[in-house]
Amino acid sequence: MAGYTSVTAEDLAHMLEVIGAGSIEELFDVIPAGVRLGREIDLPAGEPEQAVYAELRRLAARNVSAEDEITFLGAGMYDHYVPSIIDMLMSRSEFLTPYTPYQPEVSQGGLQVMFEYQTAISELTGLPVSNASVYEGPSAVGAAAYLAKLANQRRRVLVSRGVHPHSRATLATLAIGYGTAIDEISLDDGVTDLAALHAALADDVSAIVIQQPNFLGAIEDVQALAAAAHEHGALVICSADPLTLGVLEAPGNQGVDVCVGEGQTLGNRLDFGGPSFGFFAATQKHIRAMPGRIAGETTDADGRRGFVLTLQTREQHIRREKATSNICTSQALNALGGVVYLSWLGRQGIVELGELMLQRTHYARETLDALDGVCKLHDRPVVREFGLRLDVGDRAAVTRVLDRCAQAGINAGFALGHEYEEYADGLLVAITELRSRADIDRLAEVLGAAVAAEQSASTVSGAAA
Amino acid sequence: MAGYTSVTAEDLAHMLEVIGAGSIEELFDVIPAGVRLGREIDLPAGEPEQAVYAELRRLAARNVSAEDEITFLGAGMYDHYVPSIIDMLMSRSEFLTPYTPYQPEVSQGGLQVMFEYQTAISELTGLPVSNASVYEGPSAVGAAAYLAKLANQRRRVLVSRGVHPHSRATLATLAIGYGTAIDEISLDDGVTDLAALHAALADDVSAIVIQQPNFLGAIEDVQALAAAAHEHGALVICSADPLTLGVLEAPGNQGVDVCVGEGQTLGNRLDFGGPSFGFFAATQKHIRAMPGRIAGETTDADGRRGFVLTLQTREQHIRREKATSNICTSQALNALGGVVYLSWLGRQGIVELGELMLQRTHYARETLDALDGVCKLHDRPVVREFGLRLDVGDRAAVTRVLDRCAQAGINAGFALGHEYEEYADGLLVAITELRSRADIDRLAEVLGAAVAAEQSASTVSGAAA
Amino acid sequence: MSPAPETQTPQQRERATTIFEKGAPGRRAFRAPPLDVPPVDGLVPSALRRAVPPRLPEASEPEIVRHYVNLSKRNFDLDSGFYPLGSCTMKHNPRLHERVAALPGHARLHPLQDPRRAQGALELMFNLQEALAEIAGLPHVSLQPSAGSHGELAGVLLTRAYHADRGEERTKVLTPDSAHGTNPATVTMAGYEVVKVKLDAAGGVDLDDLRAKTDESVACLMLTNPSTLGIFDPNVEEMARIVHGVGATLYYDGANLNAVMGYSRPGDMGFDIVHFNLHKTFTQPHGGGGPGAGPIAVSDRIEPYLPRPQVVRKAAWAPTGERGSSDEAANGRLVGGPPTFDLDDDRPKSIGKLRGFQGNYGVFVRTYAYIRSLGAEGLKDVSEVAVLNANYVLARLKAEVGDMLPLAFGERCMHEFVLSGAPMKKQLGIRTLDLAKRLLDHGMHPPTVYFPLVVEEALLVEPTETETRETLDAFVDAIAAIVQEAAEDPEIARNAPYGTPVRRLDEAGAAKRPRVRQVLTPAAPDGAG
Amino acid sequence: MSPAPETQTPQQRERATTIFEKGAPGRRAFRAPPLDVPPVDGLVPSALRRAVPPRLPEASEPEIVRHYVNLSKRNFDLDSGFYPLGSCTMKHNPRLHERVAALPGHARLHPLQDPRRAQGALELMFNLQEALAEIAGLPHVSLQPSAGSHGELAGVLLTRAYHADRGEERTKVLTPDSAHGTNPATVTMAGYEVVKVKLDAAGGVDLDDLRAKTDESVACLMLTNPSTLGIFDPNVEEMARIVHGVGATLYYDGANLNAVMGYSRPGDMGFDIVHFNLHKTFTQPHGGGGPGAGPIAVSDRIEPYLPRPQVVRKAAWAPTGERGSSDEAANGRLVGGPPTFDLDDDRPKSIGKLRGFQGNYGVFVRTYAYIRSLGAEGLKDVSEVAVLNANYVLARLKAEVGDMLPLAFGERCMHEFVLSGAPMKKQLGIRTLDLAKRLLDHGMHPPTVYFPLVVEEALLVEPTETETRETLDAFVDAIAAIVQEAAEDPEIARNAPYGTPVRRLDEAGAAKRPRVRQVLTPAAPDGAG
Ligand SMILES: Cc1ncc(COP(=O)(O)O)c(C=O)c1O
Ligand SMILES: Cc1ncc(COP(=O)(O)O)c(C=O)c1O
Repeated sequence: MAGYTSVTAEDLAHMLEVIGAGSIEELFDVIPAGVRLGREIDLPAGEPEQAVYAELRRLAARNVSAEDEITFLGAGMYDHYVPSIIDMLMSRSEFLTPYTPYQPEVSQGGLQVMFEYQTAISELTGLPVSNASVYEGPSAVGAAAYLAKLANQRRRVLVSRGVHPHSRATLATLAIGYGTAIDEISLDDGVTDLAALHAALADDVSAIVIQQPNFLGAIEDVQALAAAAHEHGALVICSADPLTLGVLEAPGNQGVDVCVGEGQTLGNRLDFGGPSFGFFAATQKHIRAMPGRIAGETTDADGRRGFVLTLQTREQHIRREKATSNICTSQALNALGGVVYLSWLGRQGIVELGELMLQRTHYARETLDALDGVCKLHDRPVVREFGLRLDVGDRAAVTRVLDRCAQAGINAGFALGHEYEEYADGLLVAITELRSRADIDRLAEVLGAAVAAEQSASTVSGAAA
Repeated sequence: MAGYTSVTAEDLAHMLEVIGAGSIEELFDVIPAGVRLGREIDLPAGEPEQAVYAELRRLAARNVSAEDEITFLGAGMYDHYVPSIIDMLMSRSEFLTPYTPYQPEVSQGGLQVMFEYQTAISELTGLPVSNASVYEGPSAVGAAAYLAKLANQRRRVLVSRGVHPHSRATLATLAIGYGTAIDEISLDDGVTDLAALHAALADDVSAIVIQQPNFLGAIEDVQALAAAAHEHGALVICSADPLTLGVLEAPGNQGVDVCVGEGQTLGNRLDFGGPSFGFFAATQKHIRAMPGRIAGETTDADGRRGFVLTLQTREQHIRREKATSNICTSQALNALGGVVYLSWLGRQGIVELGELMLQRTHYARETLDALDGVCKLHDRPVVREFGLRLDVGDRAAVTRVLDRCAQAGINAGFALGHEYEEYADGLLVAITELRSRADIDRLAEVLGAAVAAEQSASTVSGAAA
Repeated sequence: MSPAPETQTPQQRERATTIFEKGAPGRRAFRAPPLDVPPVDGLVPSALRRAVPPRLPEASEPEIVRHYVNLSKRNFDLDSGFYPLGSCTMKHNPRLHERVAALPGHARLHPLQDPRRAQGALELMFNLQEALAEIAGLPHVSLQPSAGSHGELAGVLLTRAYHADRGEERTKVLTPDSAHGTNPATVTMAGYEVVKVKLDAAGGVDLDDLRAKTDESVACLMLTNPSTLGIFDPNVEEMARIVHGVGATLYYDGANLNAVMGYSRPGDMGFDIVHFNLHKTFTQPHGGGGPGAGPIAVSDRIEPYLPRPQVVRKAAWAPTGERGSSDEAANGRLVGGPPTFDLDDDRPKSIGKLRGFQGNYGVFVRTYAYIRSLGAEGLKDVSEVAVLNANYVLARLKAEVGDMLPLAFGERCMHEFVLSGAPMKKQLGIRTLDLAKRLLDHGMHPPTVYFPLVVEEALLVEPTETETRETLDAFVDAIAAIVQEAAEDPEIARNAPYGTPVRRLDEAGAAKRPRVRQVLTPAAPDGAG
Repeated sequence: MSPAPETQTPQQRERATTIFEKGAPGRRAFRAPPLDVPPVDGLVPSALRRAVPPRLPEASEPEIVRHYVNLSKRNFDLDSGFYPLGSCTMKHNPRLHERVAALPGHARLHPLQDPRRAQGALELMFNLQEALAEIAGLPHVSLQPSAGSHGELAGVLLTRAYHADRGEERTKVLTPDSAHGTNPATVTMAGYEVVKVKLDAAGGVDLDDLRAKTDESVACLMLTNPSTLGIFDPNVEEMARIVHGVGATLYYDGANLNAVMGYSRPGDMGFDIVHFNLHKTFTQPHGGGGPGAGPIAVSDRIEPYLPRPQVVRKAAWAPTGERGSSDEAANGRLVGGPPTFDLDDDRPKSIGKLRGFQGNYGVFVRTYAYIRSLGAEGLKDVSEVAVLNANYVLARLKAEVGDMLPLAFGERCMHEFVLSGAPMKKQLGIRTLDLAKRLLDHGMHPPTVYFPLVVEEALLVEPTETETRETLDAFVDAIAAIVQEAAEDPEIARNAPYGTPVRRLDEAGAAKRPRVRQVLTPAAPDGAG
């Protein structure tokens, strides 16, 4: 008996007798000799709780987290404040430990949470149908393009380079499976090039994919892009940051057919990238082509209001190879965090928070743009993130600048060169409600110094060369 | 509307109308002008959750906790591992947020926990009656002496100097109230001086108070001390460390009439001294003189087994000035932690843990005793704590030694000089399951160096003088 | 009228079993760290060694978790429903407080850590002392008492020390009939005689009776204001004059402070000593009966006697390491600058210690977070809404069931009020107890019943400020429905509750033959089996 | 036979209301930090600015907490009772895992943090890759997939990339009739045609049918072993020969890995690709339907195509700051020594990315803690006890109700087994569904019902290893009692459950007129009211 089992010697004797077996090993006799391990698993022995806790603390201490530095790193996940009621609710056994609500009579809690979550996502996106969550943001983009394929059987998708690089990469990977070709639409001064989109559009285009705000932080003119796509009968897929939708127009009101996105900013932790959740919303006409779980309202035998998983004929456990998606286990617990967060933030709060991000981001952008050797990457309106160019040379130089900032306890942001050759000197800076004006001023101080140091260092070595 | 209230303008108008008042202020008209504050409270304005969290984090960071150093500090509270199931259970709303179980139909959870807790304490102490908790250790000693007074109306109590200084101080403070005189019994080579006790005992002695293990870590011969007291009809009160009772004889089997103690070591956090809980157990004959809540087993209208608060005629809310104690709110949540911890530790675990402490403590004591300038304070058997003498001179010198250790990331223990003039050069060192042999060896290294440094420093200055 | 067997809930079906009745010999959750030192035999002489290991439960972690999770589900709690338990101030418990209290820098800080290395904790305690002093209107605070009644005991012992220091021997303490039971109980424990003071027609203290009973033998008057009747006593100034006139102290039971913050302070009312119930006014979760904390605030003349140690701020620290070593070197590891706060144990006139260490620090962290969150404006809002909510419920109940459940005294109330169930008992044949039990079927916790003792069939209702109007309305509707239901069939209430895990328990039987622990089966000395 | 109105539970009395139906205009929980920069107007052009603010709930924190706490109480959960949901491995979720996952160093680590400053996370992932490789018996691991079906998709796409790289075009994937629905669904999404393979009389794959359907057009055979019938297919070696014979890959659906750890590894069985369900075998809490994680392990020939990035260990780091600056200076702030782990994105033949960042790290932390807690011995114990418990329940059910609920195939089982309710339906007139619903009144979650599809009125029972013998006995007794009860009065089961908050919901109606969101009342553009 080790770990969490509880079979005593007495139990074992009794159970084997009832089974009619001489030993536990006997129960494994069906496994042919040829496929047996024939030795013990080669892993260290188990340890007591206190030792495992100590080991995981040691590993945690080797990471520089948002608690250890002032961070302006974003690029898809953001360091927002997670209110304490979320930890409390997500850690309640009743939410944490059940599985998919197959038995609605004892799952009304989870089912109603899904229904409320769907309502919140529909309201945010301006689209009438939301599912109960998908894995996360980038794979949601891939799932949306699959829905487009099922909807119009076309096999080409146009993707703006303003879409998160991970979303584009994931889409490309999944599209190979369902046989859809991907073409990219370039950017023009920070936003999707409308002319380039017009040029690329044709009647074989299944869908266009855009992001709001886009990866460079710029607000896209979704309306215009959507209109262009619709001219050719292509669906419009928009990946949106839900936390900006208090101040940005609802995609559903701008002609978007399918709105997906990363839900981490809604009360979920950074967790080094997951688990969080992806949301998936669409127009009414796609309701029977949606992937994943959907909760619906109904009544019980006594006429009480209740909720169930509905439209299950879309799903793999019923339709198997004809299902609209293979997704099964999704992100229910994280979606709970999302709807609790939105309830906590509330109708006024989501506007106030958006406004605060707008103002501080504007302040940060202007302040940094004023530094020597630093300038804006584009001049488009932004909400909580923006691009800069550092006049220090190549990508390695930018990394050295970031290292200097890190030593001063500042994480200055994301080096765009990792994902865009054209922005080898680019830096992406994110501002949340946790970054005060004082933090921003400190960033300016540290970044300015780091850029200056890098510049002089390189001229020195330049001279030396 | 600020903080956690929810009265909207509409609510307010409606409510005032129903009440028939013109304003909220009007509801306070009964307060005479002469006693009104007449200004706003002089405190800073309220802050959002994220700011309060940041402030409390700042304060936490100014403390050197057991997470930040290797600590051998004990002297009444100990750094044991608190298993994660305890946080989880103590933070469940159903245990965290109700009050005293006045309505048993909806309080069976709390009441049964009390019943299980009482069972565990009775079993540990070897005494048939336990209450559901008192505040903490030292005040429990004061409460026990009050029970003795109620029991035999005598007005003198003998206290061993081996009893925790805080317990002795608290007893003295409370005894003034109920008019009991306190005399101390000295120690002889680390344990209560039996001869001195015999000499001090007389038929006016209400009770003797001893501690197991005593403040210097030594195991007392409770049986002998109890026998002496009983010869004079005095009650025997023993303050015990419950976590040592897996290896030490149950006080109830040694003639102790009332066993109390500090419960922190049973799954409660250090919390800079509280909240934890005190336990209080006694022989059957004192059941109706016990302080505090007691849960009892009974049946409900349908014959189901159930639990209620019982023997309430002892308590202040029924008996008022005739109550056996004034205690009302106690430490129910902490006692829950205690019984969960004991269940987790289990019948084998409490012996194994005690054995581990015995062995490591012995190893530590011998290892440190071997250092130059360091020797044992006494040679008595110990369980998890022991006294040392540092050959460095006065109490300030010991403090300097501890400072040197602190700089090396080691908290070497408690300077006995704070509480015992006779041990101005004394150091009390505690060992728990969290202090490995490697930690102990590191302590030896650091302490040895610190003592040597202090010795040479003082000879230098001595020479200089 | 108990539910039909086949329609019972799982909780009603299942017999309660304790953790001692679960598990099996040999099962375990804990696994000991390996012995990493050379083992030595006989470290404990066999005479002192325990012969029979304690018969603690033997269960796996999953069994333990499931057992206690299921027990928790047999509790009603504030996070689940309305809990208008009068005198207890069952207000919302913010989870932020649990989060910050759990930060290792607070939760794993040893109480005897050198003050120079516990500056965060001492700063927090110092700031809290200052805040509580301002809220009480009294300059000096001790955070040490563990709960309200502990604070009361401190207060009466302070009074004794104060008089003793002036060579006075006093023997009596006055408490009004409406006083909470802890007041008289405290007086007895502190060695004084309790003298009861009558109430006047308005529910306040009868001034004539007070005057008649106040003389040089009186040490103190203990008062709750607003009282446990929810009434603010308008004569408090006169009472102070009377009591101070004979040199006695005036003690303020702060359990009802939630009613007056921002409007009036005990100090302004003339009190010498006040206790706070941090678990009431300042929302420490009640934990099923604690933990709490009962700090006290006192006037200048009482200050010398306060318990030790006190948290103090000092200009600078004398480095222990003379010989000009750096602060760092001299003071050991420091965090966040040089130390400025200390524990002062050197208080010659102090009554001494009321408990170990410095008090329930974990409670202080929560209280401090609460005061920082609300601020001055928020604390005033607390009292305003608490009083508004109470008066709203009172007004609606008057309109709905005023004839059956009349208000005991006066017209309005402060943060709570007392109804009498006497007419309901007479006319409908159901007692306040029956009403309370039937409320359980409506998913609400009943108000305090049969307290204060001065009101027949008393129902003491304290909604608190964190409840919504909708909840208050639902409560009133439930009471009205129960009274209505009783008019048609009183048996329903008399046999209530129905939906709870157990129904009406035999308390008399429990007290007659007390079974206060599980009787465990004897075990072999080796502890096996 | 629904409970009489007056004896209903509070949950049954109260109508379900959503958070959108609670609160009131103007209520709030969030308070924004003050604006600390000079405000600027029109930062968002009005054309892009949202006209009508989203109609999110307006509620106070106490309302929100109470709402969701009460919702939670309308769930059945694993911490409260037996949950033998076949194929889902509902084993105990240790709370230690939640504690360590919440450490800020893990929970607040940004996924794009420079690898040199995320060494703890990368070390953990690297160690986990190694451990999973050993457990699978396959050398290379990618942690990226978000769940089992995501892992399946990765596996089939890897197969496609593998064949494409060798210039082969294949069109079919084989799945047995007992396969989980995600298998065929995955095949379709990956652009292949599903070819079903029959089962033989013993419930295993029919080798003749497999041979008949296996040719050069087949890309892969997806197999679950033990199968969803709880049967270990003894012909797995022969199947591998057949499938490999035509150059196809063999995919192992790892959902049932809990049955064989320490006895046999997919790699030993000849599989090329395996997915793990960390939320099953490795006890990530199921969260009401996720999160989970579905890492994959593969053989050497598949390795080049694994998703990017991969976590790798390297000898040393080239400091980014040349010019001989110190490691520290060169690499920025470092914790715990020089970096040795990195993310490798440079994988030319990779299928690319399946999702953002590096996968569900929070799940990895829990899994790693679990593997460290159990160790090799513990993992073997897991499978042994899982199989022991399943066979014990099976044996007892055979004895008690074998005639009504016979085992679908064979005599014994691995970690789970499938009964058929067909005889019970025929002879007692209650369906497997009715049995399941009645179990709810016994406080237990029913097994998986109506899956696998190959068994009529299927009941798929998976007790898991963390349940006690007492719990298993209680389950058997409950089933027996229900069958017994039905023999006397089938109506009781047909109308069950009774004690639950709601009873038998109208699923057909829900699907006919789907109401998948709350319809909110229109709001004024200014968002007020
Ligand atoms: C009016 C009053 N005074 C004193 C007390 C005692 O406070 P505590 O329970 O914190 O000891 C209470 C609380 O029960 C009370 O309501
Ligand atoms: C046999 C089997 N295969 C695959 C899956 C799919 O795994 P997941 O739900 O993690 O996507 C499951 C779990 O539902 C399963 O039981």
